Amino acid sequence: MSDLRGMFVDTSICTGCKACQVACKEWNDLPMENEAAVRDHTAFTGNSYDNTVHLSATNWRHVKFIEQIGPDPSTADRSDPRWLMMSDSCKHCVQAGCLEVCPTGALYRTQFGSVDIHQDVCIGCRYCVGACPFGVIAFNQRTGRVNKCILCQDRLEIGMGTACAKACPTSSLTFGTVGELQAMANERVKLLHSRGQTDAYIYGWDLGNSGKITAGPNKGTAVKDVEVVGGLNVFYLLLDKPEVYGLPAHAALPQRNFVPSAGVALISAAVLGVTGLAAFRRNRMAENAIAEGGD
Amino acid sequence: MDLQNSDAIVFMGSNMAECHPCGFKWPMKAKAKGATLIHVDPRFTRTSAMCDQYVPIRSGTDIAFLGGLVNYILTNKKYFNDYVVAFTNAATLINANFKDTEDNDGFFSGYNATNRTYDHATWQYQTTKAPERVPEPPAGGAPGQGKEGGVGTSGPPTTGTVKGANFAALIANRLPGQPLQDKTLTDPNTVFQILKRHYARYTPEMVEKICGTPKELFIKVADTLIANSGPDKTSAFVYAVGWTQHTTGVQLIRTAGLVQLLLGNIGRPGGGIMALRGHASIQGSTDIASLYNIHPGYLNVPDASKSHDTLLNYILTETQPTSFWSNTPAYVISQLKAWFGDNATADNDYFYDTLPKITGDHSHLPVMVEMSQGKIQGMILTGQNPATSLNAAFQRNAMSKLKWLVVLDFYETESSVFWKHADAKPGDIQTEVFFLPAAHVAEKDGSMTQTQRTIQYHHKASDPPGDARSDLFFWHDLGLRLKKLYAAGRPGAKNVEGIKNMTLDYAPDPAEVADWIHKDEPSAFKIFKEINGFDYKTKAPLPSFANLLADGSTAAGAWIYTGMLQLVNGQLVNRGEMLPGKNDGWVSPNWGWAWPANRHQLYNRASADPAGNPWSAKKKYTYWDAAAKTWKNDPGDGIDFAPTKAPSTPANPTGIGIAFHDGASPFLLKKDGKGWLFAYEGTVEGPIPTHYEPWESPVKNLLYKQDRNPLTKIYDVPGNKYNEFAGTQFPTVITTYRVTEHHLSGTMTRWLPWLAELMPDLFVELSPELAKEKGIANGDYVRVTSERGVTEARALVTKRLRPLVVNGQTLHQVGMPWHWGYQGIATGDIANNVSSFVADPNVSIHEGKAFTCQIEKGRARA
Amino acid sequence: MPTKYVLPPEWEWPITIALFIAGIAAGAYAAMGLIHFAGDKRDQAVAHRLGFVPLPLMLVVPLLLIVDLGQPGRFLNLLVKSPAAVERGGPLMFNSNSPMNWGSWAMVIFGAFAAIAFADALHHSGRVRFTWLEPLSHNIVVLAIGELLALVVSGYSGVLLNVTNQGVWSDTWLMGALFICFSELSGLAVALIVSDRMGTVRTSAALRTALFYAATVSAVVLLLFLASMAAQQDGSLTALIASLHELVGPVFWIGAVGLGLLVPLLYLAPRRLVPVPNASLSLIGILVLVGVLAFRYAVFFSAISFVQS
Amino acid sequence: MAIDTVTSRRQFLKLTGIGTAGIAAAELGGLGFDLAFAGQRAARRKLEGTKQTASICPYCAVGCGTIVSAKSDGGRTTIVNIEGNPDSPINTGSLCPKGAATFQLAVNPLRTTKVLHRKPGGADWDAEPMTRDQAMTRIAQLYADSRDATLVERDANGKLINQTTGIFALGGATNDNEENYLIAKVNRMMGVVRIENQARI
Repeated sequence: MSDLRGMFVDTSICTGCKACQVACKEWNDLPMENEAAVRDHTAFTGNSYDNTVHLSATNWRHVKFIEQIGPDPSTADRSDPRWLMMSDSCKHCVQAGCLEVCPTGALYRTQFGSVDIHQDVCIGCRYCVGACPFGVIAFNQRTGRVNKCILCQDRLEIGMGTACAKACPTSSLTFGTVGELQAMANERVKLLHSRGQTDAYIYGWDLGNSGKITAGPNKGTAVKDVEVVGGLNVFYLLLDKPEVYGLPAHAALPQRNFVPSAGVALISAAVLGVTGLAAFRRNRMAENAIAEGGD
Repeated sequence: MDLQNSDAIVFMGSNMAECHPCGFKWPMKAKAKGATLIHVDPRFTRTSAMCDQYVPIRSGTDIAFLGGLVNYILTNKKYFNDYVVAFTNAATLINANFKDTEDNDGFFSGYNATNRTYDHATWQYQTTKAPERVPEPPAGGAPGQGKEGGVGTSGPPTTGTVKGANFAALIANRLPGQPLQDKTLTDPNTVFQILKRHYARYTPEMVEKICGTPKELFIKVADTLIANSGPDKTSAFVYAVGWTQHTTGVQLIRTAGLVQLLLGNIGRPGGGIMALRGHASIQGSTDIASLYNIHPGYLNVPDASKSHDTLLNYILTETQPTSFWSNTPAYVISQLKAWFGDNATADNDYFYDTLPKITGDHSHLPVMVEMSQGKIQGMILTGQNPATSLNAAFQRNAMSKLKWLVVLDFYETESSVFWKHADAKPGDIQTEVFFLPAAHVAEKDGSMTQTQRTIQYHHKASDPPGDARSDLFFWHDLGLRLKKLYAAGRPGAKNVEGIKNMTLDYAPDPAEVADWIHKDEPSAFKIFKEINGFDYKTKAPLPSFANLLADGSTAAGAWIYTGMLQLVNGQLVNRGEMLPGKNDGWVSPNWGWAWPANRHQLYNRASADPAGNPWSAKKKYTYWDAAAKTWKNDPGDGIDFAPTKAPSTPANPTGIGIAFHDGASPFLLKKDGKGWLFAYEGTVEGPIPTHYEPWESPVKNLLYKQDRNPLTKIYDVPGNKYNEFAGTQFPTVITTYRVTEHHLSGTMTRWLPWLAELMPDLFVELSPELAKEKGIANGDYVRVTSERGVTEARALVTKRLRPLVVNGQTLHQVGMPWHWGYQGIATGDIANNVSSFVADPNVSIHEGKAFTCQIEKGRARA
Repeated sequence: MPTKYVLPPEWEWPITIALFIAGIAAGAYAAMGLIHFAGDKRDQAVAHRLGFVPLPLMLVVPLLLIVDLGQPGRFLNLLVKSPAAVERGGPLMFNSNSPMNWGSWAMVIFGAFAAIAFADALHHSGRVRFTWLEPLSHNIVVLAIGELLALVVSGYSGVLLNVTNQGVWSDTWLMGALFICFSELSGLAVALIVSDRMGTVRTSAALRTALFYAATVSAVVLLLFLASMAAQQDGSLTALIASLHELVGPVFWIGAVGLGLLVPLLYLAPRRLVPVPNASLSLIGILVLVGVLAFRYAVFFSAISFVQS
Repeated sequence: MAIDTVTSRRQFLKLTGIGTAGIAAAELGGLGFDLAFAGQRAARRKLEGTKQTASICPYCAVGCGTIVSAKSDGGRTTIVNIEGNPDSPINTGSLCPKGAATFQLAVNPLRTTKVLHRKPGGADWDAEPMTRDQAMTRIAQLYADSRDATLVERDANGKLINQTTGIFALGGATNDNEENYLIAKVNRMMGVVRIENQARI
């Protein structure tokens, strides 16, 4: 565990400044998603302060904005206003769907436990795109290969941390060893609970915390730590249900379907074989019947 | 950084999380330690999202809110009595003829309606009799006269002669009497009692009526502040241009000053009023002023309307005999020496006469008005973009009257191509325009001063590309060329002595340019040294402003910066350097250098009680070490007080400068050494902050007959028509602001792909309630209009904005960031099309934060 | 509230066609095998003629897939480990967790069996003589292995869709079965056409029954598929229906269900259930092929991605 | 003066405060764990052979420290990376989105690097190039002419004012102190009092 590197994303102190998004683009030299749209004034979404919409081959980080000014968006009630923000990226799952299905070995597990891509191996089959439960890895039309956050593999290799975590002004993103980060996260959750902010829980690992949402449309709903696909090396402290942040409540490996699916396939094949044989058999018997009748 | 020590922080007039994200890490550290964060703002912003309390308020009513706090503190007797009595002028008696706005329909005594000014006579302290005056020689007498003279002679900084006289004795001859005080605070003429009467009507109910802030929320703020102030607790206020950009800006900030003085939160760790400034070196450009009215070091520019006709009179006018400003002569003369060099002597008044004098308000707005009238021939823009600034169309039109314009910048700013604007007719614009590409901060040496007055020296990492050069190179080059022109002699040229004598020799040492392509880059370090100051003979840098003399033997460009360059056992040490490993503690006194004298916390003597002991162990900072007979500060901050002046030192009626104060007077820059709850001078529209409505407001003043600041600077010129006050045509309050993703007018961000895509388009934030009223859907194009013009923006409908109930009627507020223009990748309409020229009477700052507009669905242009 | 926040892999036409063709190839091979196993001397002719079908198709398939990758040089990375992929051992590339690897290998090997069948067909067509081939090409074991590979080729892509996190695709276990069924349908359809053209009435009769049975099985599997979708608590069926929009809807119901299943069920039933105008077996075969193509299309273009916006 | 040159990985680490270990450091520089794994695979080598210089973020007034990495090639230097300086007690390595984009402010194809001139009445910049020296000669001439034409020696009351009324110098808040000092000094030497910057706006 002490070998694993990851990040702890404490959404309770994320100011949504997007420094992480830019720092990521700066270090990884990523272009803008769609310059034409910006120049033609079609890029403005009106979705709070989010204009990059989701992760992509050129946005390896994406900050989400969820406005919860009052319990019900459709009424004037503005009690307990919240503006939830969360910086999203590849979670570097302990069991990574993309990695599992990659047919070329382009996706691989690094010495830091993260998932990196050999750009010179990827054939652009896009299977990993369909396999990722979080919609992280994406096809890059420019290169015909897939891209995603690689946990700044090249920085880690020269002993640095991730560019995004370094840039984060409030340490909402913290880079470190997963073990230390879990301890830190657990401490943080306990502190928030002790101050009455019982919404706080961990998404990615089950550290045994549970509480109740204190504001917004889901006020009163119980929440508890969830371990996702064997654990996430990049994990989150959330203040509302995962779905609110666009995270699946029950993410799973695509492989869960492999054996059953293949099994059912075999059975159906067998049935088809049998019916085929039966068909011939039936016809031949019919023929014979006719033949006998003919005598 | 000190904010991490606060127990409660009120953000008001600031959106710190969005506009100063990295500074915001310190309040977040305080929050992690359990501090309460409060955001008082018209909009629920990313800052509000991080705060424990969000408190809505109507733009421009902050004085009512803060005055409400003052009243709440006074009526509930929650002020920090020992601090208030000892360190503020609460106990001081004011002239009995003083009349307050309460008894005068919103005016103080001394108002002159014809020229809209105040006579401050009735605002003065009651004092003991001033020391005996000695007869003074007529001005213009021979040097040395007036040396004899009864009263106390003063120390070196004030001794010296200029053409006409030795001024030391003359300064001594201007000592006033000691202010009279009533420490019981009961005398009706005490500042304390006046304050009580003045704010008596600023009740929570009144606050709710005026500000639209629910009473409970207001009281919660007050109680939080009170609970987190006192001997072992401190609270801080944080503001930015949300406070300055009002016709009442200065008074607004003063009101916060009153609250903090009453709660004893000034000069103490975790206390204070934090000003967050907007530009990388805007602090530096105020200290080393590129402003019309101050010379570097906050020395007033010679003014034709004051007694500044000779250097002697300038010195006698500007020198305050009873404050730290008693040292003014040394600062003035050292500056003149730095500017004019060898030939500058007492006999020629150090070329004082060659310096231009101001003849009125030459600040941005009035100069633009002059420009619109064709009175300005040429303009040089150093990284500023007026073409998208207030009442943008007015400023662009004014620029079209220029004969010539020089723009120094990175990208083709709107101003550099103002003649390309959609509404412009280039053929009719006879302006010759030069665009000179500028150098990036990483492409030059130099120092910048950040918002906590810390000077940091940065180094060149690369040559600028192509023809790009530093602005330093430009101004140096221009200066040399001009000197050459005038040295050659220009027929009919007047007042050329100054030009000929002003020093401009900053040619670099070979080592400084060895690595670089450009060998003619002037030496920023040599200028840095000149600003710091040096012994004129030995040319050795001076360690402190205390070493500056008034006899021409020292030179210093800006006294407040003296000490940033030092000789430490023969070695030149640039204290501005940012060297690894200097991150030591939250004060980090060795990281960069904070003026003055590396004092990070101003007035920090106030962090100890009158006897010099810490107010509490928890808030221990600067304290008196009786054994060592000296003041100490363990974190290593500089002592902002006379280092060995004992707390028990009595006031000296014949002492010059701070010697005039007793040992319990932390406020060195004040004439009585006290924190001013009542400012008998310095603020033109009154000694105590009073609520006036913004110049453009949909509602009348609920407190006084006088609706608006009577001294407001108004510009009644074509193209700057004001919206009707409390009218119906423009019923919506509008405020302008920044977002994290962009900077200022966007010239440094809208050209950057990474930032352009984050915030691609101009938007206006409005509440669903207003949107419904106007039939506006999220994302629609809307028109925002005022008498000045129209701005087109996308609607961002959000509950983060809310309608307020002001004096019983529902009132809507909208907000618009002002980052956009017609150049760059991310372009958009200009928010300032709708703002106006109207300004604060003290500092001529506009009112971009609170005015009125009309908003409707649809596009502005076909 | 959506429960999946995924990006679509954007698999479109080339892959649809490729898998359609691969399906036919595998199906035809299966039909050929069926005749070898179940038929007698008099059915052989059709089997031999069918032998021509798989190989050419199996040559087209990789071409289409490679074209779709947009970087032809790299497809080899599927089989031969790229030197850059240092983390994996061995000279060959095989990730047992990836249906795509199973598929790619199956196709390559199946190609060899298709080649044998082709040669055998040539032999029996009398154009070329490979006397030595008989024992191999008619060897039960060889045919059985061939059948198995044909099975993988026709089914792996279905399993692959199951092994994702896409809406619909990953909400069921029946994609593999469906794919096998439809490729079997296409194979039998081809066989029926061939047989019909050759006028081997006797074989045709057997084949039409086989096709009818296959259609029945397929119909059952499709119903199970819809049922399994409905079983998902997150409303996958609704999602599926929702996804059957614009083109996809009609194509699925009319094409896949109508042509692919109803036509054979109506026309080929031993006893006509409802009266329908007469049609030649070849025509029915063609209609079924179109139906299968429609099925492939519907499946690929119904991939739903819930990306919260 | 560069604070360090990266010839080896370790040097850069030293420079970016790698010394300290654990989460604390991770919070600061985003760094700070043992280097056992470093360099197992050839890194993308962005910083190799670069020179590190401590600089300051040019945006807001917080004054965050940055580290500029520049490559030198035949006398020409190019900036390859700018990120936060973990040594700065002000920002401890962090930056906001603008600060994180400082690199793109400098290295950007849209940046104007040529002197541009527009003739009176011109619809666009002149087609023919102008050297900086040509521009400066002309500017100095225009400045001096406007100065002499609008210098007022004495006001209406006969008071000596020596004021140039026809020239306006605007800007400075994004400049170095030294630059502001020259703006003040040069202009006042020429009698100009209309000197303003963003502090008023």
